[in-house]
Amino acid sequence: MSDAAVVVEGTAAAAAGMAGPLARIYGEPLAELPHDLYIPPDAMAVMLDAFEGPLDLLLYLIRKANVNVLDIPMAPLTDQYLLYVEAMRTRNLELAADYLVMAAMLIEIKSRMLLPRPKAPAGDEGEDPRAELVRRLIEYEQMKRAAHAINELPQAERDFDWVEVWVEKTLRRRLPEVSVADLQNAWRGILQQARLHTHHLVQREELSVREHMGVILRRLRAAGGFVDFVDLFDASQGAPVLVVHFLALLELAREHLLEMTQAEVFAPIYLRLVDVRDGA
Amino acid sequence: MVPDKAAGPGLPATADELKRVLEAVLLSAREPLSMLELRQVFNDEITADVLRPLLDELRSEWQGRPLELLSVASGWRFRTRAEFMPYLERLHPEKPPRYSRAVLETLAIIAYRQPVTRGDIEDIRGVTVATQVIRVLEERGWVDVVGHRDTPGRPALLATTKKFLDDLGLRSLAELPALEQINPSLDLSDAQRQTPAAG
Amino acid sequence: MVPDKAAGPGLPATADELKRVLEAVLLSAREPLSMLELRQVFNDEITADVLRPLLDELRSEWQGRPLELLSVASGWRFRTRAEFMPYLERLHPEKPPRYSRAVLETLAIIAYRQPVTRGDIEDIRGVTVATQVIRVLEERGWVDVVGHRDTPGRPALLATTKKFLDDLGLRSLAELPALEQINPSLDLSDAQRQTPAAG
Repeated sequence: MSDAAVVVEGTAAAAAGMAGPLARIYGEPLAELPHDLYIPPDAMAVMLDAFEGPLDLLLYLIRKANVNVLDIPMAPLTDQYLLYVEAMRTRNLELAADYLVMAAMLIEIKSRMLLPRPKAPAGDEGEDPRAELVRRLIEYEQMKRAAHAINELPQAERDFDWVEVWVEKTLRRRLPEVSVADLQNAWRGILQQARLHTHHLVQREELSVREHMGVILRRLRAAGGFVDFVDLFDASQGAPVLVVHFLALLELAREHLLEMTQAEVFAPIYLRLVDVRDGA
Repeated sequence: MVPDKAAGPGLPATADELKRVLEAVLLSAREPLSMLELRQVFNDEITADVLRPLLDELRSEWQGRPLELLSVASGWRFRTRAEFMPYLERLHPEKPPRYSRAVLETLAIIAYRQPVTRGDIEDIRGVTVATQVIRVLEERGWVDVVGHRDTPGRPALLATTKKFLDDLGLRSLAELPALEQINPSLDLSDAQRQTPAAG
Repeated sequence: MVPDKAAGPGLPATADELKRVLEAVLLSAREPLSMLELRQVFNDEITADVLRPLLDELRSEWQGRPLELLSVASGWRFRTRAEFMPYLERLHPEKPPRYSRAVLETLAIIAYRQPVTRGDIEDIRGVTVATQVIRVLEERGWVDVVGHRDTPGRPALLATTKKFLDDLGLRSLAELPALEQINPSLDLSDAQRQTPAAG
């Protein structure tokens, strides 16, 4: 801590409408309040609303007087602070307990400053009674500035909007998905309902035939319901396919879904859709 | 162009600046913006006659890009193009819709017993089959009419299509799982070889 | 190979197509999208190493345009540039939240000293902290209770949320403005400039 006298300059005097005298305050008690710490009572009510609490008020008084936080002149500061608190009381402002607690703390520090400081053993200076107050003032000021810095950052809704372009869900109609297992389950459901699950049979072969039945019917329809038997078979598909295809043909005939006609032996065999026969 | 925060911005000086403001406003709006609201953005100092061609230009600028600028009943708005929906859906997977039991059972019967008439399906299910049920399957392209049975009324014969196989990832009907036989009398192919299942 | 229906579309073939999908998804997302979610858009078949440079390219492409692609705590998201806010505000009848000094100082203490109890905040500020002040921050989703200190009364420990970082355009707390070293004898004009407006 510096032993040099602190010069309190009246830089803020203009705001208070006062001439700014220089005041030597360190080391000797002040006879009267420095003018630069003085705020006209009319302005006080407005100002007190602007303070966030005793630390904020103290910081204001200190900064206004341009004194070193590390070497606060306790007597004038305390006097000024008490003047505010007293003014608040007389104006029936609701006096926050926080301000009173701080007043007590300031008075205590001020009185300890008057006592000789106990020497620390290692030759260090003894603990300054103001140390805790200074620590709190510095920490508070740091947070005050951090709050200001945070407030300066671009903030959603205040300084920018998030972009969220409209998505029209109905643009893509989602169709139900069906799996093979769904079909199997559906079939089981039918069975259960019919209570007909008497025996279990594998029907792979039959399904192939049924698939080819559909293929043949489609071919016939595409050809206008009338097709030459040999045109129905594609030898390149291999014997198993040809056999299934032929079985499908017989099955269709058996189910009267098509007719096979042959004018005479060895003449071409024609297949005809029965439902086209009548010109449907 | 850094407008004064307190006084509000002046008007953009050029048509391009106007367009950029329109773009910013439309991209961040949660609702379609009417011409009235768009004019409000410029303190009603720009007329609709000036803004309209700019909106058209903006729409052209976005051609071929992931969004499209639309003029809908309540105003103008950007919309994500349909082709990107599948990607978006992966972020918010929704339960896929399901077909009703009636549709699934009808489809199963057509798949396993084709070609069948609606009457066949009703016989097997034991209930009337609503026209709507078959229409759903036809519209999906999974089922079509392959002929008519030569019985009174000449009912349509239904079968599954190639699309049905494709959509279910099957190469042929033979890949459908074997199933339990239902009833010999309903089996239209009792001439077929039938092998009892091992288990 | 039969395409699996449930899997949706295949992967975009080119880097440019990938970028267009990223753009579409980011423009229409309701929240910032994390790298995990962005990968999910491509069925986890594109690595973060591929996507990251594409995101950077996308950000460059939007330079000088009304939106900017931002990387925040929860991921990537487009936002409007600050210069357009005055225009956007004309459409929002409701005023954006502006916080009082009490709220801002409380927020700063929670942000820089977290996790803290209400008592810690009161110690630093030297005044009682109104419940309302903390509620404002909680309702904005910027602050929440992350635990309780094991002292009498088990006071709640407050910390800032991901949304706080997102809304301030930050990726982590490390990106908060550095705490100022307090010069013990700053002059008055400086001190006044640093005082946030009371509100």
